[in-house]
Amino acid sequence: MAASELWGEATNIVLSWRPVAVVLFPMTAALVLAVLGVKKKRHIGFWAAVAGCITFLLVLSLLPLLREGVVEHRFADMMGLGLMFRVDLLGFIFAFLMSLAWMLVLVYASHYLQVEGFPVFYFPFALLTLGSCLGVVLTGDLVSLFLFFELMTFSSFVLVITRRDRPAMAAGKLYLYMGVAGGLILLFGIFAIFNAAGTVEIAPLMQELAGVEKTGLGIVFGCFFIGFGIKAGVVPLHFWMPKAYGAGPAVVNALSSGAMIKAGVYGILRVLLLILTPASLEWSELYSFALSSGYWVMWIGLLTMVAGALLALFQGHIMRLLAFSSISQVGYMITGLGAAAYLLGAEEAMGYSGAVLHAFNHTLYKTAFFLIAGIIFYRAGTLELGKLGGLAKKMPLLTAFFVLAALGIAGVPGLNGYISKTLVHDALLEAYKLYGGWDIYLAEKIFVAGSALTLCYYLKFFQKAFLGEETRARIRSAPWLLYAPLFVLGLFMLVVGLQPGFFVEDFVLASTYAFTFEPYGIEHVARLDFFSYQPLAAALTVIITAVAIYVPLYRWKLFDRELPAWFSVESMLMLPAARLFYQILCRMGVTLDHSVNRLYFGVGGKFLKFCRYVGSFDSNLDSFFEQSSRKVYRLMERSRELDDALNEAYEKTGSTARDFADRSSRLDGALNRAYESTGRAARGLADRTAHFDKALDKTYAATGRAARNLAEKTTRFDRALDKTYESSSKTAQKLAGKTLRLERVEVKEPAPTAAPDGREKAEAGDRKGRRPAFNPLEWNIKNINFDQLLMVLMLGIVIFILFYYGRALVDL
Amino acid sequence: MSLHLPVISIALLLLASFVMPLLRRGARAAALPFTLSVLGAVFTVSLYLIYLVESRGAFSYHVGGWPPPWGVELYIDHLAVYMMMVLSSICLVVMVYGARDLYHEIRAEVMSWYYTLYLLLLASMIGIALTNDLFTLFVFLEISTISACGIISIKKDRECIEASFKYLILSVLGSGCVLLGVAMIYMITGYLNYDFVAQELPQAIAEYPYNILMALSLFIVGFSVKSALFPLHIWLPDAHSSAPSPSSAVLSGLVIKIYAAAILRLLFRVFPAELFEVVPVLDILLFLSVLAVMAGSIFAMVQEDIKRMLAYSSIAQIGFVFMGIGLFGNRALLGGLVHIFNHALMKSMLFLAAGLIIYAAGIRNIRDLRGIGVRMPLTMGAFAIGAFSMVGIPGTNGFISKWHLALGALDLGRPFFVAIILLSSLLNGIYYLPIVINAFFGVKIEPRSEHRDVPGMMLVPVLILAAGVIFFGFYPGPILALLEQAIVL
Amino acid sequence: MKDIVIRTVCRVIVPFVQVYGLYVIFHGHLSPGGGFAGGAILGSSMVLFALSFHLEAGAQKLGHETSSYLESGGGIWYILIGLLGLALGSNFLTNRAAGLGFGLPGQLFSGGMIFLLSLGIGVKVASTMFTLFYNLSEEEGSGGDHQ
Amino acid sequence: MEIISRLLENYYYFVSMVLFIIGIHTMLTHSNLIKKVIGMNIMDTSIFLFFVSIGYRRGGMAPIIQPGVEAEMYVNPLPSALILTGIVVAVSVTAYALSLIVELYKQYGTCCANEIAQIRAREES
Repeated sequence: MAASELWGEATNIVLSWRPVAVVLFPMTAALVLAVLGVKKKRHIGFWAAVAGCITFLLVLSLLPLLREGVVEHRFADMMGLGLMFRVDLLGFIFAFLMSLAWMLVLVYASHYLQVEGFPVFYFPFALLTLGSCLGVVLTGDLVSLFLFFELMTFSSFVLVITRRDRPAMAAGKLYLYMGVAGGLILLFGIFAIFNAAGTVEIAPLMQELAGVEKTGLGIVFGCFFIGFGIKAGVVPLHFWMPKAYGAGPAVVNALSSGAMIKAGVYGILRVLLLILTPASLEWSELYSFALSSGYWVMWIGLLTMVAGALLALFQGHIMRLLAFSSISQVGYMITGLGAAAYLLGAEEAMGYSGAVLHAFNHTLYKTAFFLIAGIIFYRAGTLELGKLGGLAKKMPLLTAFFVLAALGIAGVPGLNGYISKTLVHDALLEAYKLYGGWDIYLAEKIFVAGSALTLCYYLKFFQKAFLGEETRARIRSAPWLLYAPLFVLGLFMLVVGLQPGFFVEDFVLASTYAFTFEPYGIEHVARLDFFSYQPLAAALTVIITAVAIYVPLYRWKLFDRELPAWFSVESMLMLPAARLFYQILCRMGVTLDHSVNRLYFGVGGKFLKFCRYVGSFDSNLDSFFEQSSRKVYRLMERSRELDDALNEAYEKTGSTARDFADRSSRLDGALNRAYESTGRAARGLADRTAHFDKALDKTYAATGRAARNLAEKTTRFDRALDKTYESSSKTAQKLAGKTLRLERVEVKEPAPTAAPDGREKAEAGDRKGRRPAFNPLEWNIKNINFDQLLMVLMLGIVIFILFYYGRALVDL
Repeated sequence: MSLHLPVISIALLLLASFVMPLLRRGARAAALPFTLSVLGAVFTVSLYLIYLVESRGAFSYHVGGWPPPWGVELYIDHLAVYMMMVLSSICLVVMVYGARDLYHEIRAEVMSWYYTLYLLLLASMIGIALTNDLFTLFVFLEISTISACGIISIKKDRECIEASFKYLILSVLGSGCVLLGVAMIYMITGYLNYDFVAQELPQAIAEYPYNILMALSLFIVGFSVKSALFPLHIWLPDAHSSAPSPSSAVLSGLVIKIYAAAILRLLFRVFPAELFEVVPVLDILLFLSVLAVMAGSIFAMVQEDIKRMLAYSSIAQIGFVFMGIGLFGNRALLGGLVHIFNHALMKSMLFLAAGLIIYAAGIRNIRDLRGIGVRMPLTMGAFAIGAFSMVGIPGTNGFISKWHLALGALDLGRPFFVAIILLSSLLNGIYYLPIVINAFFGVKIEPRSEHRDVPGMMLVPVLILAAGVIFFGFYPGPILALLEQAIVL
Repeated sequence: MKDIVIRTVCRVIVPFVQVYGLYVIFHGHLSPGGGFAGGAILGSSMVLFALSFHLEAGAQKLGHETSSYLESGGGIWYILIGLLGLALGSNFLTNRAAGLGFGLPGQLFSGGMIFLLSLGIGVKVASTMFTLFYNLSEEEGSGGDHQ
Repeated sequence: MEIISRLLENYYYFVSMVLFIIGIHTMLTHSNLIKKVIGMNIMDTSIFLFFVSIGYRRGGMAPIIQPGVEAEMYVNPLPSALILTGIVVAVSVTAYALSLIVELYKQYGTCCANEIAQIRAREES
């Protein structure tokens, strides 16, 4: 190894408090500033800058320790698992670039933020974010990493909403939700790793994961990739970035883009190249997993690169342009990492060192770009490219820095971007050499196209802002301290570009000791000559392609076109997905509640209908009884008439008979004297007849009365029946009315807003036809009657389930 | 003497609660210090009992000197002392808060009754945690029900009365179920003591399978209505949101969980394990807990009243406890049990913080909370910590329980539940974080009512609980060590 | 109620009912009954008195304050007796094992502390019933009752 | 037939279950709060009945120690003793529920749950 004599062995562990101090110092400083700084706004910037410098020095103080070996500090029983700080050279590189960016930006911000009206929260939270970022790269296990990662999300959220206006709040919310969601997905991956491997230390775990099948590994890796990729801005997950950057001031964006997205890249790097890579390079199932995941990561990187560059080309706002540029640049790093994993065992050091170096370089020039944008805003008051122009004359120094940074990012030889891009490009070429195939060939071409596009949009930036007509915006002077960070950054860029060997060999390649790379690959990179024919030719190709793209675009004024709103991943994919998610969740509740309501009302309606049936049946019966009773009554009437007639007839007969008897008695009297005995006999007969007659009379009267009684009883029964039915129908009606009223009362209530109580039934009105009104406040069943029903239902269900299974118990 | 401590603490609480109404006007000032000292004593006793149980193992106590099958037995094992510690610590802290807060929520005449009910509630909950006897369990269950309803309805507005009536009816229905279950168990086995019942049940399965199942289902339904497991949670939002803030804190933080702990004991100490191989009791609980976690979060998302939102969130959180029970792996159980403590800490803190906001600013609606963080930084800071803990940010204790639950689910090869846990974390984030954000960074709105100063006596408990959330987020070791022994049931 | 018959009858009956209640309390360990049953009888006698005469007359006989004192006192009494077992060096609520004197079975003082416990319970139940009755009838349910 | 004979044998279980269901049904379907409480009491009573019937022995004596009586002759005293406690609890719950109802009646002027819900809904809208 090239630098093994410079750095300690990976196996040599140095115990030291210093990493803890590095992480805790900015956090403590943030706390102190937050407490003290509320009153003294003026000095807070100065002290924050001082704290940033001290942090930088603290990070540098890790160097001598690293010469002896890996620095470690453990808190054994923290969080149940132990918190562990572990610094190797790779972590140091990232810590270095982060603390560098922070220091410069804080110095800058102490003077810059007066244009933003000095948001008090900025400085403490910037320092807190610094602490958590350093925590992310200096920890040695995934849980601690996750802890700091989440902390970073929350503290940087406050930075994103520095301006606290509507777009800033919206962007901040999106950022936060993405961050939390990403964190949870990450957590899932950590759970899975811990479950399979029994440890969360960041170390080669592939052997411990051997039992996991390949799809499982894929899911785990996917979780990590999504979790970190959200922070890094990998393409389908990047959409929060332009929003957040567009809404934040330059000093925040410089931090986010310069350093924070590196935390995401760092995570992907660790997981892809360390945790999910076999410790030895024997060919195995796991080995092939690493290769194939590397292949896909490479393609995602290329997609990110090209998509970011293409979108950047059409932005009219400097911040958004730089945001897309950052996305595109992350694409380089991801491509490099993918290539490194894909080339496992052969030339992976190439891709790896390209990615790491590119992360470093990107920090340098992207921080510079944002600071430049900040100065533009400071002096000109606007960041719309359309309103700017001719800045080159007004600010020559700024123009010079811009050109330096633009050439750097475009990969012009002699500056830093060239080195890292060449490394990544070479990694792709090596992959083509090793595996062949049209896809890798295509990948290489896409890489060139992406680089060309990068150059294009910076040309556009340059032309719009610095050339052309002079802006009408007022220009005010800026303090020299705003330029100081740019000097430092420019210096670094030049040094890296002109003396690549120092950085590539002594730092980047040396940091490979944490990984399972083959020595000869490392040697190969170390021996690489950046100023030989091939890489220079590649750079030239890029430039020529860029010009070929730029000129026609410029001619036809295609730059001024804004992309249509729907043409973004966000509106095409993510928003619908989020909406779908929300809808599914809410709909679930609504559906449940509605079905319960419907049950409630359905039962009511059925009952109502039933009551109506009963009512109509009842009225039918009623009318039937009425008619029949009327008939019976008529019949009775008739019979009475008949009876009367008969009575009369008998009466008449009787009177006639009496007449006759009288006459006969008279005759008899006359005869009596003559025929006494005959007369007596005749009288007896007459008497008997009268008796019989009376008896008959009586009988008929009795019959008549009985008949009348019967008739009366029937009528009474009829009336009673009548009454019963009437009352039952009335009850039924009342019930029906109640149900109706209930329904009506519920329906009458206005659906929207206000309190949730007693309201669930309002939906009854909506239940037909339209989809259910979407007012989730109404989802609370509040009827006291209803609760117990639910309880009994539950009891019934539980009993049923248990008894269903209980049959097996009998056989036990 | 130290073996008498559990029963002494219960007796002390009962004694204190009976003494409270005796205090007349002159002595009323003594009520608060007296209550606090009793609570403090019980808390100290619980800490000592932890030490005792750690050093000499679980022991049982025979009330009245009668040995188990005849007498009432208290069984003091790791789970019992854990629950006792949780109960007494939270009760102590909440009472410190309530000392000031209650005077503006309830009338001064009934304050001594509040102390009575509060102490009685704590006594009965400790009784539930310690008892080893089914019928004593029922008696304590009823006492806790009545006193829990009492500390809601003591605030005499119509919401409280209605909510407590609803709570009362439902939980009486629940304890009716429990009593019927006890009766069935007694009918089958002839014992009421847990150990003896557990001895008898395996033989009884063949003879009376349906009775046992009936008893089991009655227990499940009875306890789950009391601990507000998902479809039976309907009483909870009203009850917990309308009650005075200290009551809400205790109800949401402790009362619903003691029943979960009770059913945990019943399921794993009384019913034979082979029963669960045949009968999907645990799966039912698991299914319900998943529903609870999701539904609670979803319902909480759309609330406007802050206390109501917290109440719905409790429904989701009790789901986690039951998920731990339902998963029935060592680690998952550990996660579920440690969530009892963690949730007690954070939810009582959140309720107290909400009560503080209501006290100071008179705001209940979430939308009106914008900019309140600037006026009440410490309160909202504590609230923010609680919110982070609810989301499960590492460094807070909510993370610890979710970590163990999720790992427990993975141990059993059920990653679906990990996804549910994480999804609910996300949902928690969706409804908790905007409150915090708006409170600190939202555009300020003019306060409608007079802003009262926050008394230190109310603020300190909130801060203590917040510190506890952070502390046990970083050092859960002692609690976990205790629980690891507790789950060896 | 102003019915003279009821008043007279109650005036005669109440003392007997109360004596019976006390009997049931004291003989809790000898015959069916005990603290709760006896207390309920005792309490209902007082309720009967209050019903038949006047609420205020009843309140004069047993004031609200006194009643709630008795209520708490009954509970305290119970627990103190329970603690007595502890004081005697045995378990909570211990009776025989704590070395308390037991008389002959069937006699009044044959149950150790049970007699005293029943008394406490009886007093508590009686006063609770009375308090409850007043709370409900005067519509001032404080909601603070318990076992 | 066997079921019927078993039911007849254990009629007290059957009756108590019927009572239980009647109680729950009353609690469930009646809107009147007092009827709910009555239903609650019926339910409780059914459980008590069940419990006591477990301990009952046909022709048994009251469990008071008397010289010369075998232990088998006594009725099992435990359920009765327990149920006494249960009754106390039920009484206090009932009293508490009634006092709540009184309070509700004062607030709303009705004892009907539905009407209370309607009043609340009207107030809130």
